[in-house]
Amino acid sequence: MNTRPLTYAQAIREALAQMMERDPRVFVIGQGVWSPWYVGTSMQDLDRQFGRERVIDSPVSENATTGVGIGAALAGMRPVVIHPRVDFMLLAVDQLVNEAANWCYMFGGQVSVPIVIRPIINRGGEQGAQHSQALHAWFMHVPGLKVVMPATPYDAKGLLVASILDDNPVLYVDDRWLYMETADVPEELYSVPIGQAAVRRAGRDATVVAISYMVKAAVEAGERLSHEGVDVEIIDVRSLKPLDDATILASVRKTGHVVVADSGWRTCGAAAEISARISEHAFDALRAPVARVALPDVPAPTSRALEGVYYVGADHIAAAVRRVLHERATHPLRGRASVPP
Amino acid sequence: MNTRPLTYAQAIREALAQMMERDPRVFVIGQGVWSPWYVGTSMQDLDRQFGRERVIDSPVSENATTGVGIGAALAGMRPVVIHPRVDFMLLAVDQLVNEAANWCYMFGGQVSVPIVIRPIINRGGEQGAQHSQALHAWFMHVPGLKVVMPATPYDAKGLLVASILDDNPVLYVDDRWLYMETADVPEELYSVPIGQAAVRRAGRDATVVAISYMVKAAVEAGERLSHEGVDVEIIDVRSLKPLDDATILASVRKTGHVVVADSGWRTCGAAAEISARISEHAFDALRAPVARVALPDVPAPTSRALEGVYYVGADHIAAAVRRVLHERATHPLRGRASVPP
Amino acid sequence: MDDIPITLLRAMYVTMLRIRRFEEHVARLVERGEIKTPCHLYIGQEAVAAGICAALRVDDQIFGTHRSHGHYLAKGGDMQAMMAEIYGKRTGCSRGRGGSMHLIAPEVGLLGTVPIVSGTIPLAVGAALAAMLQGCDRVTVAFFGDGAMEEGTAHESLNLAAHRRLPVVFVCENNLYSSHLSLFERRARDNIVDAAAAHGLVGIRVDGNDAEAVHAAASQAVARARSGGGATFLECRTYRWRGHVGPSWDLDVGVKRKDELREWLSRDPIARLRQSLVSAGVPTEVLDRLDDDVQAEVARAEAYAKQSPYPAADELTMHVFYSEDASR
Amino acid sequence: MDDIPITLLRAMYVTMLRIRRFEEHVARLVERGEIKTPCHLYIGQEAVAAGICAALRVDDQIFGTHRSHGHYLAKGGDMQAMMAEIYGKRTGCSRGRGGSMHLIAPEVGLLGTVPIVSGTIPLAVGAALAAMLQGCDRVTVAFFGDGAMEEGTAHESLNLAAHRRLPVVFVCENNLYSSHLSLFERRARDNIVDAAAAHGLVGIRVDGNDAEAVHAAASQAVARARSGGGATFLECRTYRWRGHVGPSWDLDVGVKRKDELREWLSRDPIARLRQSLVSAGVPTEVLDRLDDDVQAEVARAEAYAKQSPYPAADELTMHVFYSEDASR
Ligand SMILES: Cc1ncc(C[n+]2csc(CCOP(=O)(O)OP(=O)(O)O)c2C)c(N)n1
Ligand SMILES: Cc1ncc(C[n+]2csc(CCOP(=O)(O)OP(=O)(O)O)c2C)c(N)n1
Ligand SMILES: [Mg+2]
Ligand SMILES: [Mg+2]
Repeated sequence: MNTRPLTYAQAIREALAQMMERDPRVFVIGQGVWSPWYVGTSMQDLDRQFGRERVIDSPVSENATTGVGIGAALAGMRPVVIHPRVDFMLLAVDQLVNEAANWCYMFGGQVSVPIVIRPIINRGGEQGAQHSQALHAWFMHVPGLKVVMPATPYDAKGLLVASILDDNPVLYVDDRWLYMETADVPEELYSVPIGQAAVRRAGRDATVVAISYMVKAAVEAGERLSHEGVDVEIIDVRSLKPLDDATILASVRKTGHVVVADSGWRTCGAAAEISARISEHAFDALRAPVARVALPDVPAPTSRALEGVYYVGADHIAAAVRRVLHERATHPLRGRASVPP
Repeated sequence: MNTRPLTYAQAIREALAQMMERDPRVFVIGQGVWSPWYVGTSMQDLDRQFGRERVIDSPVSENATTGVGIGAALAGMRPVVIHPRVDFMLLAVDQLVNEAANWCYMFGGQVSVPIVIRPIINRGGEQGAQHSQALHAWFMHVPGLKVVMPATPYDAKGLLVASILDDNPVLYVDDRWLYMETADVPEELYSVPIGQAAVRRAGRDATVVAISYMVKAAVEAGERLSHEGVDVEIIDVRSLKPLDDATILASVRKTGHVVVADSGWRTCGAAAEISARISEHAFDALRAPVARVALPDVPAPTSRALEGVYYVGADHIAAAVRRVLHERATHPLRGRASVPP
Repeated sequence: MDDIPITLLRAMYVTMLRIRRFEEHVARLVERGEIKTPCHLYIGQEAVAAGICAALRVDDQIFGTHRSHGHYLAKGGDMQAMMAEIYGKRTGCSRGRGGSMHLIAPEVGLLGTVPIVSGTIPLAVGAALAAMLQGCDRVTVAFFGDGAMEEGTAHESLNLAAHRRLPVVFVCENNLYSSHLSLFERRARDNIVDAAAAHGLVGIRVDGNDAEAVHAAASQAVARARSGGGATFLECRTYRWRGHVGPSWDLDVGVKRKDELREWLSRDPIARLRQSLVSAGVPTEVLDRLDDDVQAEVARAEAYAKQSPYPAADELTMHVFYSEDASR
Repeated sequence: MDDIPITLLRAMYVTMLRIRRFEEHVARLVERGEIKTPCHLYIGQEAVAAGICAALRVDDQIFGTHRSHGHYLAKGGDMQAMMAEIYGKRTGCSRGRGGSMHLIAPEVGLLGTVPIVSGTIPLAVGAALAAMLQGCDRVTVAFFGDGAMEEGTAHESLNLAAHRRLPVVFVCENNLYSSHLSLFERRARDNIVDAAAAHGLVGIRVDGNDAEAVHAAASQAVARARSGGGATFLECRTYRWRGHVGPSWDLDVGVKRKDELREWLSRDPIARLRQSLVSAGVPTEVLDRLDDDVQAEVARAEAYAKQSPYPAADELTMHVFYSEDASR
């Protein structure tokens, strides 16, 4: 495949453009889709390219707009509904959960809702509590929804294509903090299978299971730790639901030490689920408790002085890895390696 | 204190009535509060006793009604907002999360939102996917909200009183499946502290951490298991947030075997958080992986044939306890008891 | 209105009878304890579903609510499949996952009915948007109650439809109640139809117990939608005879509406249409025979439902996600 | 309108100047990179906040939006505390947790401003309900934009207020834009005020660039609310000069509104009120001196904000829950 460097935002745009070119059923609706202020460059000039009938900037009516997407999907279209912030999508949770998620089951699997809902995580910048929320854990909790969170330009394109091709409602959650990440992306249309994690770095000593933005942080932490002689394996989950248990568990069985890193809140977050599953399925392999790195249970502050301590990143991951490795030392009998056969 | 047997529903009613008598700031607003079809006997004749100005049955406007409660709280009242089903409250999640949960923090702790939101879990009865959802895990995830789930008539009253007295937004989640439970309840006003779990049965062999309706199921399972010579300790969490880690961990350290039983969905549910915390803080004590009993990741079906297999109860808990105890046998080296000092 | 052909009147009459007899029987089955899923009966409102759907093509699409047995039958849904669904059987129109409140008949354009109040209104707008994007002249109808107009989602939907001139007809069945609350316990004025103009839509009030009037208004609205003229809001004033849910006559739960009900019983939409047919020269025996046929059909539906199997326990987790194989 | 006393006109003039000069300075600080929190400037709309708040008592309560520097100052909030908040300082009105979009001044009845569109409309209705239940004659005002009327929550709130005749005034500042979209890119007709009647409320359109007209309409609405006459909806037609967010003149992001803006600049609400004052005999030097004072006040606010400390890192987790000690 021919590749060239694209930003994460450009990769999103390319997925949308290529899918719209290929499939007349695909259209876009949402708030701010004509405005870089809301969607960055991730939709640049899509309206010019495909017309404002097919790239629809909507009134401030989140619930109805989402319902319109669902209704259009039921009538044969493949809508992509954009919410420029997760926070605004709270107004649309009724349609998303009561209708989209339940629809297929409620009607015995006869019909599908092939819709992509794309809430953007857009935090930092002293915007505060109502403009910074990341609630992917909520949507993991809901049967009938798939949830993907690309961490690289390659996946930003490939997972968006896969989401549009999927016959089910898929929440495609992207993060503005990733928009300027640049990497080689194929020109061709391709899709990244939903439900497959990726190993971003192979390692022996500890596993970092990372989500979205935290993958980048994990890679940074991994670099740093390698200088300390610690060899970290990094798993990018890519898809939260379905979650690729096999890839995660294989790594955990190898390393025996795990840190789960998420960009959402800690309590009842995605990291809790991943931790619980690892305990359930790889208990014997664990040589230390599964550690979580996540946002503290605090709304986002505005002041730069507080934002600086609120968000988590490579430092926190590195510290957590050191911690779980240290715990091993004090409990020599834990973990499969220590259990006599 | 003078006690007499009350049903769970009557206990709720008594808490509301006593608080309204005592404090003119307390009022009730929500859908169906004049109708037993929605709220059972939990609000019987409250409107007659206190007048329909103070016990307000609202239009079908969940988000605004919740906002009205929040606004009234900001202006000095102590509202109790009722949502007769969690499913309907999905329309009010904006006000609940964006406003109520964030308010105190957003304004630097100067003001509080002393509101009780009472969503009722009302499932079964062939009502299906849009009338059966239990989403307490979502609200655990959100900073700034407290979440309580009483399992007994005593707590139904005492936790509701505590919730109304609390200066913060409290989600008081009751379950229609408990409404006919009967037990002695004091006549006097009393409150059950938010954040304290209760040990419902002391035992040595395994800990069952149970939520709401599952406490009853756990007690049943405990009875059954006792005939098999298995001595189960049962913790009723009562408050999901804050969660009483100390009580849970003390029990886990004693038994080394844990089953967490929740009446919500499995993935990213409350049981995941409890499991993750136990692993984090009592890893050494665990002799088997923490097991979860929860609803499968499936929307609620209607047909009685499917409802029968969908809901979990005492059987599932008993089976899970047997499973975790069995796992111990195969891993004799796990758990503190086996670790040489 | 006398230009409605007699065959159409007759067809509407049969539709209304099928709804009435089906539901009367369901009411009995609920009383007998055979049916457990909550049933919100449409009895008294039949002229709305019949009048609107008689103005639609098979490929036009509709969405309904918790009270949609009537919409299902009027659009041409299979009675047996609905009865089986209400019984919780695998042969049900929703394969036992839906019950009375979740009905579907995609083959005749019923895209779904669900009990979240106002939930399907934006869906209908979306289906209309789909028709526009697809370049079809399909029309979509949203059925909903007066209570639904209290949900913000309804207003958002009206605005979206008006702004984009979408081919949708909003049918608000104002039966004066939202469960136990009468209209004035929920709003300041009896002016639901004014919401239409406020959102830039044509709004029309029509006697919802007069099938011919409903049909006439619907025909205009559908023609407007089909020809690119945009959306219409119809307020159909009617009344439900039974309780909000279940078979009772709703003189319970503190609702003092005995007098009101008496008056509305005398405005029975079926009796009225029957009168029209008789005036037009249709012999009463013919009409009685139609009724007999309908009753026989209801009996067959019951028998079919009863003998149908329940879904198997291991099917519980099927259909959470769509797969083409399972959809057939 | 000539019965508005000159002192009141003067007070409104000062309020408007304080808003204008404060924001002009904030615009410079944003350009200089000193301020990072998103600032939605109110410049051009000052007559609305000033006119409405001049009709209120201190104990009356108001709620605002993302664009509320003006509401904060007009209701009597402390300029220094707002500037410190925008700088992210611990001395800020929200203690560094809010920034420009979350302002509060409970001591003067500003109960809060937040950026979720339509978010505070039901809060105002709730505060009005509280007043009614408390037996006070307090009035509550909700400020919001034209975009907010697209949110269902706004409609739900209007209905609730109308139904219960609550002492609330809805002030819709129709500045013809919702971020980058003009009115007709979002709705079929320019008739926002009609929503009032549709919900059973009095609705009035007023020139939002005419402080005197706004004040007159507000006085009536407040009097109606205070005397038990229920809620009023005021559509104040106005225009924001700057971009949706930040200091630019909004000729960017594809919004072609150069001509429009030119026209609205000529309707400067401050120049207009100044003209009234001059006609009423106030010497221009007096007015100029007021301006000097205001500019000095802005400079003091900046100095105060700059020298104030940031919140300490270990305060991050404070205030998630309320505690009386921490509230002081
Ligand atoms: C979002 C939501 N809120 C509340 C309910 C409870 N509920 C079910 S039916 C109903 C009344 C609806 O009244 P209306 O829309 O007039 O329809 P009708 O029952 O009269 O046909 C209500 C409030 C619901 N199902 N969904
Ligand atoms: C629920 C929600 N949806 C979307 C947004 C993004 N947003 C912020 S301001 C704004 C425009 C609001 O326009 P209007 O209400 O007219 O107020 P104005 O900015 O003109 O003062 C939008 C859409 C938001 N903040 N909240
Ligand atoms: Mg009704
Ligand atoms: Mg505006």
